[in-house]
Amino acid sequence: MKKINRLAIANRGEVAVRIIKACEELGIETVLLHSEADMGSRAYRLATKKICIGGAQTNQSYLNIPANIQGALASGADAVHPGFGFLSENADFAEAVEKAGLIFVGPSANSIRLLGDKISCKQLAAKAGLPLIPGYSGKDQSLDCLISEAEKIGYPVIVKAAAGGGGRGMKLIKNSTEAKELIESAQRESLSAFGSEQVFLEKYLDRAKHIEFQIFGDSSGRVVHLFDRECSVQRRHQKIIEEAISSSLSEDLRKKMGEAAVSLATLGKYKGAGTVEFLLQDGKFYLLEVNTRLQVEHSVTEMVLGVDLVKAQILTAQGDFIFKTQDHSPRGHAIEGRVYAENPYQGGIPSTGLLGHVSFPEGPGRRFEYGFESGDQITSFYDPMIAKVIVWDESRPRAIQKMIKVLEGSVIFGVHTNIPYLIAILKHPEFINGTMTTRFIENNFAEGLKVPALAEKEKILFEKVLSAHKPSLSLQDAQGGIKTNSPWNQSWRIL
Amino acid sequence: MKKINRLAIANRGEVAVRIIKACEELGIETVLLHSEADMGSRAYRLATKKICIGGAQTNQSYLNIPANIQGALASGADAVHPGFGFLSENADFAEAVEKAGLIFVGPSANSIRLLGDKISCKQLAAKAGLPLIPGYSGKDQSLDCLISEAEKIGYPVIVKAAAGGGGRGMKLIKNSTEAKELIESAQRESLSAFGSEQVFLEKYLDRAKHIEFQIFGDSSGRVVHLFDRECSVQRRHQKIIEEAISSSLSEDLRKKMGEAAVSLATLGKYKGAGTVEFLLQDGKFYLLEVNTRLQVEHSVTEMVLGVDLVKAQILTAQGDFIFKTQDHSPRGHAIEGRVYAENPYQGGIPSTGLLGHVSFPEGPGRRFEYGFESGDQITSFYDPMIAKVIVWDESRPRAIQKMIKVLEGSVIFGVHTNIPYLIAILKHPEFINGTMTTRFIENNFAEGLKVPALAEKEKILFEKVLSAHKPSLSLQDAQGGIKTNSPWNQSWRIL
Amino acid sequence: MIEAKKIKFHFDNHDYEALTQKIGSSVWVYFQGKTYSIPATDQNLKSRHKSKSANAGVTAILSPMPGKITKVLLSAGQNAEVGQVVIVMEAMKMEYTLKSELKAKIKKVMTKVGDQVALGQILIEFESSSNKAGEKK
Amino acid sequence: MIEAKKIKFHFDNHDYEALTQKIGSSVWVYFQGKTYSIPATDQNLKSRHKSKSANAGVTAILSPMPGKITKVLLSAGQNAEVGQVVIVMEAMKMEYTLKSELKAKIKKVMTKVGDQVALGQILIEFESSSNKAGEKK
Repeated sequence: MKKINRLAIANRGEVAVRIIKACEELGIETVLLHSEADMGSRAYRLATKKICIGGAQTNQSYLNIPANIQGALASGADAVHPGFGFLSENADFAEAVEKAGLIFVGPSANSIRLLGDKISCKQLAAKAGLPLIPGYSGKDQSLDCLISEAEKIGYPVIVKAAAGGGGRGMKLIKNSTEAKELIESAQRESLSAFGSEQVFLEKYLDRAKHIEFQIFGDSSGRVVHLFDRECSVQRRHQKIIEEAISSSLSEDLRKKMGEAAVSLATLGKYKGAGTVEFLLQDGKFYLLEVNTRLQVEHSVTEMVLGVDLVKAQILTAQGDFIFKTQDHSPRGHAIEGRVYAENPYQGGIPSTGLLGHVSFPEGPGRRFEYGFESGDQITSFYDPMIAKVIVWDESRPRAIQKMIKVLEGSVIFGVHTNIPYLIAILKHPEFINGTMTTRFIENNFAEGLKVPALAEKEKILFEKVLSAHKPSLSLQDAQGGIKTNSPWNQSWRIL
Repeated sequence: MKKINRLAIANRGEVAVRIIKACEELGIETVLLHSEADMGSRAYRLATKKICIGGAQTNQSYLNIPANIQGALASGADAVHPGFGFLSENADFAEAVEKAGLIFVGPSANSIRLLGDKISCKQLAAKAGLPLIPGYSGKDQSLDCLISEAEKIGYPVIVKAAAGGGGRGMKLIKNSTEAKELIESAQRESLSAFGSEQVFLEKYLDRAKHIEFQIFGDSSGRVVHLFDRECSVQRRHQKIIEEAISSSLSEDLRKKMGEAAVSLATLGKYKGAGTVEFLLQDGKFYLLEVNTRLQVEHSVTEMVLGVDLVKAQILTAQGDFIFKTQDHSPRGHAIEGRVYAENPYQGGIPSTGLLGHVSFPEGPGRRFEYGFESGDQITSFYDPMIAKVIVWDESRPRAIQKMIKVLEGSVIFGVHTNIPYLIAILKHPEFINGTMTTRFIENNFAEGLKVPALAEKEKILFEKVLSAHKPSLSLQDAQGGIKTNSPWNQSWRIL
Repeated sequence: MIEAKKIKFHFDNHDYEALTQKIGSSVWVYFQGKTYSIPATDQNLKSRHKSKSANAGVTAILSPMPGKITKVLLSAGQNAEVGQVVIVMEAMKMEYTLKSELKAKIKKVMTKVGDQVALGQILIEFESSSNKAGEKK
Repeated sequence: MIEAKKIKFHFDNHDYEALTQKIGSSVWVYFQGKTYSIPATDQNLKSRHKSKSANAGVTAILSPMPGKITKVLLSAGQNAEVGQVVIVMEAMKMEYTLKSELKAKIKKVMTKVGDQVALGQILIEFESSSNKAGEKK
C-alpha cells in the first residue's frame, strides 16, 4: 500500500540492470549496492545512486547483510530488491530488511524459511501430497552419517546445499570412493555461496527432464502459476538453455503439475515471483525444490506470456498489483541461452579479462540482458554468467533457428564465451526433437568442443589481422585460447 | 510452393534491415538493390549481396523498374520484396517481377490495381457496401475540373495522390485561394514519389480518428484480419505515432470494421500483408484507403499479436503459410514512434549530415528498427524517417510511460531528430486520454516546439564541453540548431 | 570517426555525466535525456555575421535545408509580396515552399529548377533594407 | 580503449569483412559468426618455450584460470599419483579440482590456501622427467 520511490538493489550484473530498467519505467529511483570490484559495470552506470558496501569478496559485500542494510538506509531507499543468487533466498536478510523499516521485494522471511530451505520444503510438500524424490534430509550433517545415508539410498546420489540453487553446492556422487571428497566440496561451495554448509542427499534420476512452474502470489494470499519452463540442458547442475513452455508436457500433466505448484506455494503463503521445480521421468513428476526468488530464466516466461515479472514483483511489494491467471495463456515459444565467460574448447574453464567490443544483433523477438560493456573487467570473483540472449518466435523450430542466427551475430571480445557451445547444443538432434534429459550434456558434450580446423580463408584473414596489428607476428589458433598447461604445445604457424 | 533461397530487396533504410533479419532467420540469402547514395547504410552492411542499380535520385534507382528487375536477375535472386514506399504499390513492378520469373512478395498485380489505386478501390468498396467519404475521383484530371469539383464538395477538401500513401502527394485545401497551388503541388509530389500524377479529392473530416486494420491473405484466397491500429497522430498527413490496438473502438465497432476490411480484401483477392484504413468520426467509420503492402507501423501489430508479418509475407509467397485468425488475440499495448531527421524547434525542417554516436536503450518489450549507424550519412534524397522506436507493455498507460523513458534514453548525434517532439506528444493530456484526432498536431503543436531555457548546470556543462573540444569557443544554444535564415541571430554566449 | 566521449562535471553538490562528440563543425551533447548541438566554429560564424552587417541593405532567401529546387516562381526585377511563394523545393521526399517575408524587388535569382542546393545557400537576393527574408511554410 | 576495426580481404573471388580488436596481448577477430582470439606476443611465448625446453626435467601444475586456492592436499616431498587431487581452487563461484597427470614427487608447493592466483601461475613443481603435469578435472 506504500508507493516505492527509491529502490536499493542488493545485487550486480545483468539482473541489476534488469531491475533498474523496470524501475525506470515505473518512475522509481534506484540505488546500486555494489562491491569495490563492480564500479566498471553497466548497472553502476545506469543506477540513479550507487553505494559501495564492501570488498570484492562476496562475504564482504554481496553476502554481507549488515552492509547491505546500512547501504540501503544511507541511500534513503524505501525498498530492497535482492535479485537472484547472493542474499535473494536468505530469510535472515528479508527479515533484516523489514526490521530496518524497508520493503523487501520478495516473499516473507517465513515463506523463504518454509519453502526456500530444501529440507523444510520437502516436509511441507509431503503434507501437500506432492511426490518426492527418495533421499536423506536429516539434521545429522556429519560426514559419516551423510556417507552411510548415501550408501542406503544407493548410488548415483546427489548431494545438494540446503540453502542453495543454481547448481552451486551440488555434486553428483557416482560411487562410494568419491563420496567423501564430493560431500566436502559441496559443503565448502555451499558455505561460500550461501553462507550455510548444510546439505542433503537425493537419489539421482538418470533420465529425467527438468520442468519448472513460475508461480506468483499477490498480497492477499492468492497464488497463480504462469505456466512452465523446461531447463533440462544443464552442465554441472547449472542451467545453460531454458525454454518456455516445455514441449514435453501433455495438457493433463501440465494441469496436474501446475496445480501441485500452486498448492505448495499457497501452503507456504507465497508472495511475489517464485519457481517450483520438478523432475519428470517416465511420465511421473517429483518435486525438486522451490526457488523463493526471481529466476534467471524468468525472461522466457515473460516473452511467451506477455508479462513483466520484475515490475510485477515491485508492484506487488507496493500492494497494488494482482495477477489474474485466466488473463494469461502462452503464445509462441521462447528460448534463453546463458552466455558464460568460459572457454568451451577447454571444458568450460572460466575466462576473465578486459571486455573489448561487445555487440548483439537486435531485431524483432530478440532480447539481450547483459551487465558489462566494452571497457569493463570480467573478474574471477563472481558468477561467470555475463549475458543472456533470449529469443521468441511463433514456434519452437523457428525459435531455435532464430537463436542460432542471433548467437552467431553476437560479438564479445576480451573473454572467451560459451557461444559456440550454445550453438552446438541448439543444433543437436536430441535438443531439436525436444527429448533431452538433464544428462543431455553429459551424454553428448562430455568432451567439450573440439577446436574446428581453420579454412584457408580464415588463415589468410588471421595473417592479415596480425600484420595489421603488428608486423612479423606468428599465429596461433586461439579460438580454443591458450592451452591450459602448455600454451605453446598446440599452436600452429603460417610459414 | 517454391522455396525461396535468395531474396532481392527493392528498398533501403530500416525496412531493408527488417527484411534482412527475417530472411536470416528463415535461412534465406539477401540481395540489396541499392542506389549510389546508400553504400554507407546498415542494410548494405548486413545484406548477403548488394547490387548498385542507379544514382541517388529515386527515379534512377528505387523507382526504376527495369534497373530493379535487372539487378534481381543478375544476383540470382528468386524473389523480390518491395518493402514499403517506392515501388511497393506499383502494379507494373509486381507484374515485371513475375514476368522475369521471380516471386513478388506481395499481392498480385491485379490486387494492387484494384485496391491500391485509390479510385478503383473506392469503386470496389462501394460494391462491397463500405461507407465512403464524399469526394471526386473522376478521370478528368484537368486543374479546372479538379478546382470546380473541390468547390462542389465544399472546403476543407483533401487532394490526394491516387497511387500514394504515407502522406506524400497529399494536401489539405482550406479555401479556394490556395486550391490551384496545392493541387499542383500534390501532382508534382505524386509524380516524384509514385511515378503518377493522378489525384482525387475528398471532403475533409475535421474531428476523425485514423483507425486501420491489418489484413492478411493466404494463397488460397482466405483473408483474415489481425486487429487494428490507431494512427491519429499525424502531421502533414504523415503518421508520427502509432498504436495497437486502438483504445477507441468498442467491441462491436471493432467487429464491424474488421469484417468490412476482410470483405473488401476478399473481393480484391488479396494475398499477403495489407492494411485497410478508415476514418472514424462521431461513431461512424469511412473507408480511407487500402495499402497493398507492409505498413511502417506493422511492428505494433507484431508486438500485441505475437506474429512476424515479414516472415509471414515471405512464407506466404512460398505458398507454405496460413494465418488462422482464431489463433490470435491481442495482448497488452504497443506504441511506435517514428524518428525523423528533422529539427523540431524549427517546424520540422529536415536535417541531414554525418551520423555520430547512435545508441538505443534496449530492454524488455523494446524494439529498435534503424537503417543507419555511426559513420553513415543522412542525405536529402530520401524519406526523413531514420528509425522506429517500438515499445510493448501490459497496458496503454504503462506503454506510454515506457516509451517516454526509452526515447529519453535514445541518443542520436549528427542530425537533429524529432525525439523531443515525440516526447511532448506522449505527455499531452489528449494523447494520454486517447481522445486525439487527426488534427491533434495541428491543434496542439502548430507552432512546433519552443527551445527550452537552459538550466545553470546545462550552461556549465556546455562551457566545459566546448573547452574540452576547443578552448575559447563561444557558445550558442543549438538544441534548436542553426536558425534558418540568420544563424547568428538567436545565439547566446557565456560571458 | 572518433568515438563519443564521456564528460563529468560537478554542480551544486551533484556529480553529473554527459556524452559528447564533435562532428564536423558542431559539438553534440547528450545530457539527462536531451540532445543538444552546439556550433563549434565561431570564427566562421563571426565572419559571416560581419559580412552581413556590412551589406545591411541586401537581404536574401537562403535555403533552409539541403534539397532540390523544383520551382522558381519569380525572376529578377519582379516584386515579391509578403507571403508570396517564391521558391518550391524538395527534400526527403517532401515539398517545401519558401515564401517571401517582405514586399521587395528581386535583385538576383541565384538558383534554377533541378539544382541541388546546400543548407544556407543564397537562392534569391532582394534589393531592400529590411533584414527579414524568406521563411519556410 | 581503442574501438574494434573492420578489416576487409579478398579470397577466391569473394570479398570478406571481419571485425578485429587488440586487447592486452591478444588480437580478437570476429568473422562469419565465429570469434577467435590470437596471442599477439610471440616473443613472450617463444622465450617461455625456450626456458621450458631448457628445464625439461621439471614439470609443474599451472593455474588454469585466475581464482582463489581453497585447498592444497599435498606438500613438498610427497608423491602424487596419476589422477590424485592436488589443489582445489575456486573461480566465478565454482570449485575446480586440479589433478596430477603423472606419478611424481613434489619438489615445491608454490601457493597456499587463500591465495588469489593468476592464469598460468605455477602452483606445484614436480621432480620428474615427464612433460605432462596437472590438468583440470
